[in-house]
Amino acid sequence: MISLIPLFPLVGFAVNGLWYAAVQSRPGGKSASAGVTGGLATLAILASFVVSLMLFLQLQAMPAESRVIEQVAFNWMQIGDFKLDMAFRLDSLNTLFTLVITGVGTLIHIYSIGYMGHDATPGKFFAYLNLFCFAMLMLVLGSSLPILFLGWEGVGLCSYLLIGYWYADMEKASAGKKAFIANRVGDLGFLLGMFLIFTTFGTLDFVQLKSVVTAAGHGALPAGVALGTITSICLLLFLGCTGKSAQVPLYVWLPDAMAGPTPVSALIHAATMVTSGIYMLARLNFMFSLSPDAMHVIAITGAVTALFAATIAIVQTDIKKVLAYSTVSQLGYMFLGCGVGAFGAGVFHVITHAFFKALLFLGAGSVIHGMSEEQDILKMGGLRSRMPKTFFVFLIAWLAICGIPPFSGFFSKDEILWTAFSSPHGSTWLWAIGAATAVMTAFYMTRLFSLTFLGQPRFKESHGHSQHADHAHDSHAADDHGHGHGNGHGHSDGIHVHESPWVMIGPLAVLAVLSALGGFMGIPHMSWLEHWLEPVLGAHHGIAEGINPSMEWTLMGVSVAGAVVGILVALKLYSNLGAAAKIKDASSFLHKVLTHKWYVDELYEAVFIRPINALSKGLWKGFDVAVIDRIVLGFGRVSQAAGQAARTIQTGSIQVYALVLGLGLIATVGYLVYGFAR
Amino acid sequence: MDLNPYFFFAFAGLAVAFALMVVLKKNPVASAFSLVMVFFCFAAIYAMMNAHLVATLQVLVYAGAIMVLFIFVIMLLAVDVESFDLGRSHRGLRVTAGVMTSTLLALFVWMFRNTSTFGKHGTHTLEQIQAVGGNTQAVSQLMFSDYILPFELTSVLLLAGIVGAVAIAKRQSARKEAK
Amino acid sequence: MSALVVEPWLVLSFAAVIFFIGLTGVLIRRNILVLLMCIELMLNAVNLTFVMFSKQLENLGGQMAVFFIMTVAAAEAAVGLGLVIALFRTLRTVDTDQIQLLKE
Amino acid sequence: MALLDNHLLSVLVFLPLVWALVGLALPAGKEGGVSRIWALVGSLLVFALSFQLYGRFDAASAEMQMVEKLPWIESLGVSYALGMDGISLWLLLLTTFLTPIVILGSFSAVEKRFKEYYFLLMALETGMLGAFVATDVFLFYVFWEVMLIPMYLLVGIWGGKDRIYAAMKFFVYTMVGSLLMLVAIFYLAHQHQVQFGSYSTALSDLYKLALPGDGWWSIQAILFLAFSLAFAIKVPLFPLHTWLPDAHVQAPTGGSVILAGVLLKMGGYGFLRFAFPLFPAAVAQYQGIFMILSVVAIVYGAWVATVQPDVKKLVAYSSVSHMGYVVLGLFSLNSVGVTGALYQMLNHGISTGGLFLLVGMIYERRHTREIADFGGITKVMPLFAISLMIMTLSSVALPGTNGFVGEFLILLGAWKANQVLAAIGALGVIFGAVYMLWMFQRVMFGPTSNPENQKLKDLGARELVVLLPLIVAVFFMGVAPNFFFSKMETSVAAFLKRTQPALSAVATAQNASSQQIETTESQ
Amino acid sequence: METAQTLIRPDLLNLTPEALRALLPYLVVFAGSVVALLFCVIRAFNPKWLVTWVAVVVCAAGGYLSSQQIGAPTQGLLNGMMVSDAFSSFFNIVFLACAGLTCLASVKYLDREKLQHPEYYVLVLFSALGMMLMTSALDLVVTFIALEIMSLAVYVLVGFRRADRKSNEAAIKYFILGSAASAIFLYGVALLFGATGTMNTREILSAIQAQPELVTPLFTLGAWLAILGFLFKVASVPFHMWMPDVYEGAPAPVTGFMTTGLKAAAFATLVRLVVGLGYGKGLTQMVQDHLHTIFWVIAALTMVVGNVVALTQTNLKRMLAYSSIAHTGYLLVGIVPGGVGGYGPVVMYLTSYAIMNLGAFVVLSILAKKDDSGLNLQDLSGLSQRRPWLAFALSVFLLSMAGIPPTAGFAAKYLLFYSAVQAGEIPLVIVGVLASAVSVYYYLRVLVFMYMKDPVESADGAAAPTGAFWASLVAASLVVLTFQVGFLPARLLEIAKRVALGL
Repeated sequence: MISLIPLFPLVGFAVNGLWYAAVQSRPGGKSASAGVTGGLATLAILASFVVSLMLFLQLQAMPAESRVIEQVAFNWMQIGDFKLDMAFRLDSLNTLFTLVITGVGTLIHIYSIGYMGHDATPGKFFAYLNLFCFAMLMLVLGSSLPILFLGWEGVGLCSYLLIGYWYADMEKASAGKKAFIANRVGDLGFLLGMFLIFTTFGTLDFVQLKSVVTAAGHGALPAGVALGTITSICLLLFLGCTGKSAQVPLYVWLPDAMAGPTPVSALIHAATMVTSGIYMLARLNFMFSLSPDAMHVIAITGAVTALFAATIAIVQTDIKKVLAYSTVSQLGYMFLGCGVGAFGAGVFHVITHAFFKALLFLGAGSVIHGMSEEQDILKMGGLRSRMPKTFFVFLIAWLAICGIPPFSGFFSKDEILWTAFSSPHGSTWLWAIGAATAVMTAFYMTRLFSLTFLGQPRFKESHGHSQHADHAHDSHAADDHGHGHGNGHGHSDGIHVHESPWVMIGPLAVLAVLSALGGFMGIPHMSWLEHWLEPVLGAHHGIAEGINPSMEWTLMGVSVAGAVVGILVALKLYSNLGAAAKIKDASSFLHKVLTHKWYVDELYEAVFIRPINALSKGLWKGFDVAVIDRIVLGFGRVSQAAGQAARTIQTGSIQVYALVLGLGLIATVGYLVYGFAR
Repeated sequence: MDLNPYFFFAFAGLAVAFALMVVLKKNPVASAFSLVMVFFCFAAIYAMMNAHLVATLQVLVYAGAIMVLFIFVIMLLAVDVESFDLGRSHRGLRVTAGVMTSTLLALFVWMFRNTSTFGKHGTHTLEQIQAVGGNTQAVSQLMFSDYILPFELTSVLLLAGIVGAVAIAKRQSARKEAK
Repeated sequence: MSALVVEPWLVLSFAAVIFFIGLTGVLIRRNILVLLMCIELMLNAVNLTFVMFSKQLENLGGQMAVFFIMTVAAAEAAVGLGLVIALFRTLRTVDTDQIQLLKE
Repeated sequence: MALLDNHLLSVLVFLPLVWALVGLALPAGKEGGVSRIWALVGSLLVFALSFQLYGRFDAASAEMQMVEKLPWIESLGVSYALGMDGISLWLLLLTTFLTPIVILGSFSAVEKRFKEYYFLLMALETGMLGAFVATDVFLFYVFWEVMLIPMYLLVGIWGGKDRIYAAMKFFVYTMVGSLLMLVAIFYLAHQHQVQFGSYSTALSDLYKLALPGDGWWSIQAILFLAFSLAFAIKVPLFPLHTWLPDAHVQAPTGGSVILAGVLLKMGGYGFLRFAFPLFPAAVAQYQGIFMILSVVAIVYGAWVATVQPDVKKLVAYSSVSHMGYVVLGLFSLNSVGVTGALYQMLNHGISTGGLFLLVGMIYERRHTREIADFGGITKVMPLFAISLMIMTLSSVALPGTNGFVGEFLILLGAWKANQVLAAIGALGVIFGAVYMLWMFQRVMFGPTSNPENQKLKDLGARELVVLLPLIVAVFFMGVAPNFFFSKMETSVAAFLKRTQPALSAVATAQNASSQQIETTESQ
Repeated sequence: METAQTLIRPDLLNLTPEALRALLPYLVVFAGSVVALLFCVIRAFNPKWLVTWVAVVVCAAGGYLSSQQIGAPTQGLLNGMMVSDAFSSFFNIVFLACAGLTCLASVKYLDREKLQHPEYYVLVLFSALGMMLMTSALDLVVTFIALEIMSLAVYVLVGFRRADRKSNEAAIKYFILGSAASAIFLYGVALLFGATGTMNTREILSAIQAQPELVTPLFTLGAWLAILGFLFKVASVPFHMWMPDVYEGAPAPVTGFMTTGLKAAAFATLVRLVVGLGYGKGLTQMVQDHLHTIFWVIAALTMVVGNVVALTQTNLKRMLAYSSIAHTGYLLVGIVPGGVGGYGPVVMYLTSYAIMNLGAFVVLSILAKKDDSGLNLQDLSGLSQRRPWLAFALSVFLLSMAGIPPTAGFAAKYLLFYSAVQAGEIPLVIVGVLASAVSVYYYLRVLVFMYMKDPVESADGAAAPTGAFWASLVAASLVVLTFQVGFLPARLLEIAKRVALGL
């Protein structure tokens, strides 16, 4: 039954993919409409969702401690003591992920039918989407690390394919490649971590692993395993997480990933794939919690990422870039939560974040759609009246991410902040960074919101086009050649802003509801979620000594207040762009650094890419060709030269020939004489 | 060795001198005549060693037949060219060759000097040879019994030599016919 | 009384001298005919060695060998001179320095 | 069919040659039409026949199976001995599988001297199959050398601009390597005579030899190095790899595919079949060095591949990297690593073979392989793009494809043997993605700006038929590796068993010496 | 006592039937050459084809008679001057086969070169007779005379293209250096005679084995000079200088005959000499060691120099000459250890080498244009397209020389090096295999021109000679033999071993 969950999208992928490859891509082949292919894909993922839901209900009916459903599909590989089953296991942790993936996935699929309505190759797009869902489901359902890794790499691939979906634009293709390679760097850590686990514990299956690792009792090291080994394992795996979940130092790919179609950004780069790192941490929480050092690293990385990305987000002007950095920042929160031991809080934030960030992205997509591919928020403004539905759902999402109660973001973020403060792994500093980030989040989100929806339009509007929204943006979809920013600017007539069709708004509405109410599953002190996750994540860890539990309410107040302040400042500031510009001028250096994202890309380019490229060229020309080949050919040349030299004796003169004969005679007879004389 | 040392050294010295002339004389005819003189000296030494048949043949075959052939060819060819005195090869070669052969000579002589054991003696003592009728008798008898095979082979050799010499030296009639 | 005795090595050395004079001739002369003569010198040195040993070891085999060598020398001379004539017909020379068409 | 029952291997080995000889007698036909159909039918027949191997192979036994043995040069103990086990089974099938693909793939690539081309391909198949089933070192050497000539001619006659240079380099390089192996073979046979009183070059007899193997320059070590030189050149292992880029680039497509697909495997196969069981102590001694070299090959090959301006050369250097994995896995000397290496050999045959075929297809259309000449091909050749993407993914070892299984197991095995080297080797995972994807991007993505590229035709039916089996294999091998492992397992274990005592002996010796150092230091 | 004593031993002249049978091959060949000579002289017959066929038939008959003798017991003939044993009988077959095939393959060539003189065949027969006698001889005087019979005939054959300067030059060079080497050999024989009192190698061997003090400096010098004479004939470095020039200048079939028959004869005699002079089993330790070192160095040098210089050659005949030097080096590897174990493989190698080299030169003689021109590498461009079978045959022969399986050359080289490894000569074998790795390059270069280059349109390209039926037949049969020995070397090896055992 479990294997049906990934199977449906796989079938969807196969049908759409083969249909596309065999028919639609042929010369003269006609593209199927987005409605048909998208409908097919949506059906597939919907079926998964239904199955997930059924299984979820089934789980719920079970007693808490035995909430596990397992299925072994087949034996994948077996060599000696290394045995690996293609097996799935559903428990209380990944059932949530499954629901989010299939649920949000379904919504995004539906949304895409509208959004990609005029794309040239919707068949391909939906095949990719289904493939992604398949991989993501494998990731969360896998019963062992290699299966997880299979999904892990699979989602990376889909991310690559979808970011580079409009491949004709070299920059987008590059962004896809960047994503894949940055992910690969992380995967290296994952792989090695996996090896280390196998050589240390002899198994890669989660359940077995847990029983081995926790054999010595909770919080105690298993017999014969050094703490250093555990720490190494955790850090290696965490390297994988930094790649997949876009943490410092491997986060660089995520902002670029916005080159893909917006639903992709929502699905992959906000709601699901990037949270797989959290999933893994949560899955292996028993391991991570053994190593305080690793936990510290994770918490600090999370906090730093959160803050760092927030600073960049403040100055971005591309609507999707802002959201991308915000995603990085929010992921930082999640890691902060996990790092301080609150895996439950991390998972909670994953879920709420999936709702509101998907909503934000899809809303942004709707805006972009309505603005005929315009993505620069400085060229928007005043969309409240022109796209009222979008405005409304966006409002909810905005409030959710800013952490305004009672929207979902508030609950999850607050729990993370509180544990960061109170947990034995936490500290005031971590809380402070988190809180500061919260303020900044509120600020830049408000900036985004304000610049997009409020105020006056900063674009030239055109009227008189057809009332039907579908016709207004045929420019971008008819031909993917010229797709990109340039197209939006090319409308000398101005932009006909229009509200999106119902297939897009519908999912938005659902997500809005979830964003608004999703937080109630984890209300502090009576959290259904925490209880639900207890079999996997263990009981709540309690708080460090010397922390007054009542501080929780104080801190909550402080962070909400901070968020409100951030919102108000931003609203004030961006109601008048002139004032904003002044501040920008006043801090031109800082602004420049931030706009260039702290020059991290440039740094990587200078430190890794160029040197290795130069080294490679050097090795090729300077070593392969100049040394090895020269040596090899040198043998030949030396032989040739020796041959030439020996030829010169061969003068053709009888006397010389006789002379050489005589010399041979002397040498040999002399040697014999020497033998006798000795 | 019951060889008269005075005569031996005299003839040996003469032979060496003439041999040097063979090598050093520019004119091939002079070389040829010097060679004849060497042959004569050798014949004398053979005679002193009681190898009478060999001494005779030395004169007949070498000094007679072979040298005549040489002179004949020299004359035959010399008619056609202006200068037949080609002299010697260039100096470096000459010096190297000289050094080389002297060294070799020294090495050989060292080998000879350091040998005291020789092979076992045969049965052909002087008395034995006298008994069968002298050197010529003895050699001839051996030739037709012990050495019958090489003797017969010399006939094949001569035949081959004749065919070869004819084949190589005859006027190129075949070619002309073909033309 | 003469203390002077012709020791075998002396005869051998004399033969070697002649042999190497012949070899030197082969090395330094350019006229092919003289080269042929020098080879005759070498053969004669060998003959002398044979005769010497024949006498010393009281074995007529040495003299037999000389007889055969003479025959061979004659045949060799015949063929060799034939070759020289053939060569002279085409090259109009007997100079070894002129016959270096084949080399390297 | 008593012939098939008793002499299946012989029939399999020599059928291609005989078939090809008959083909020589036939007319070539218009544009080589007769020749190529004849060759295709023949190779398919061989492929079908090779299924018999699969069916009759008993996976539970580590012994040589379907053994044939005839005295050949009795006085030297040389016999015509064939046999196969789980190690050779898949390599044989790979060979018979790739040959029809190559032949079909060459239909349009070959434009001259058709008859000879197909003759040589089939003759090559005989050589390759023979080398995989020979259980006598002499016989193996014979087949090993015999393979060279058809390949040499294939490169030299139908190759690119510098084909002669490449062909020469290929031949002489390989020959130099194998000749020292020949001397080592002599020595082994001689030792057999010394130790057992009779000459023999049969592998099973030579396994029994007791050769001193302590230290770096023991007899075993020297013999091992002699064998290894031959195999390392063939693999090719850094730094003996420089013939490969030239040969690959210059060879015609079919040649490249066979070269990458099968010939390189001879090296790995040789290590496993000959070097390991014959010289266990030396293998244990040199394990580290070979692992280092293979790790260097992995990273080095990947780096150099990154900067290649020529697609084919890029794929060639990627072979260096991938075969580095193979050697790494082999020298990890544990069942996981060795199985992974064997599997990687198959994978490499499939994926790199596929890549070469694809490069060949685009070359036929554009007559260039410079990456800079391409761009935006996806637009005009979507099926080509899909195929290339699949092969690329297989090459970068994406889970779900065959490449992953191999690399994963190899790295896991290597990790067990030496964690640092495995970690460095795993860097190849990153760099592999870098060069493949960058190449893919530059060739396939971007605007189709070059007008010559705009009119390219997508893959035709024949080309799809060529590629489909490979694509299916990529996924099948990625999903169901056990299908393959189950047949190899026993044999691999049997081979490794011989190295284990030596391995532990070397380990103890090293421990002892390090302890000694420690004690002396503590004193 | 007046009874006249006599040295004549009538028993020597009474030949037993066995002895007669043993002598029969020689007599037949001699008689055959005389008959052929008569046909030359008597113009009434049309000798053009008759002499050829007489020669071929004689060779065949002689070969058949010799083959009957292989199994016969060893017997010394005519005062032990020569011996009829398996070794000599086997080589008789080889020589006669070479001679016969050369005659057959030469017919068209001589026609084309306008050299169709019947003396050619007579001389081939004479030289074959010389070879046979030389290999059978035990007495060094007989060896010498036989050597001269062979050499004189071959000198003339080399210069047979009388109107061609190259041919003349080659003949005169060969003659002068050959005569000098003969003189050196003879000098050695003289010294040996002095040192041991006999010229019969059997007796020399038993003498020094019985009396080790006989291994004097004089003996050593004599032995070495005698061996050197044959090292010259087989063209081992540094006594090899004559060979490339001679091979290049000689008519192609003659070169083929020389590289095969003459080389095999010289080498076989060298083996007899080496055995007879006690190398490996009769010399004092010091002399043995020193001679071993000398042989070792010469073998190594020969392999290296031959192959390395061949790399630079562009004329096929000349290249094959250098390659022939290299093969001498390989053969010497079989002699260096000084044990009987090495001689069997030497015999085997000589036979295989004769097969492939004769084949190569037959192909060359078919390909050659006027005066053996047109044998440069460039001239072979695209041969595989113009004349595919010839190209194939030449490739087979060349690959066989390179030692690539499954050809005779590989099997023979394998066995040769194998025996050397057994004898502990591993470093030498390594030199050998590395040298043969070098050799691969130049052999393959020929293939490059034949197969990988396109035909060039030369001015007289149209006049490419065709239609050499007999020569083609010879080449084809040699290809078959090359493969046969390559695939099934066991039989030949058994024979070779047995042959060598009797030494």
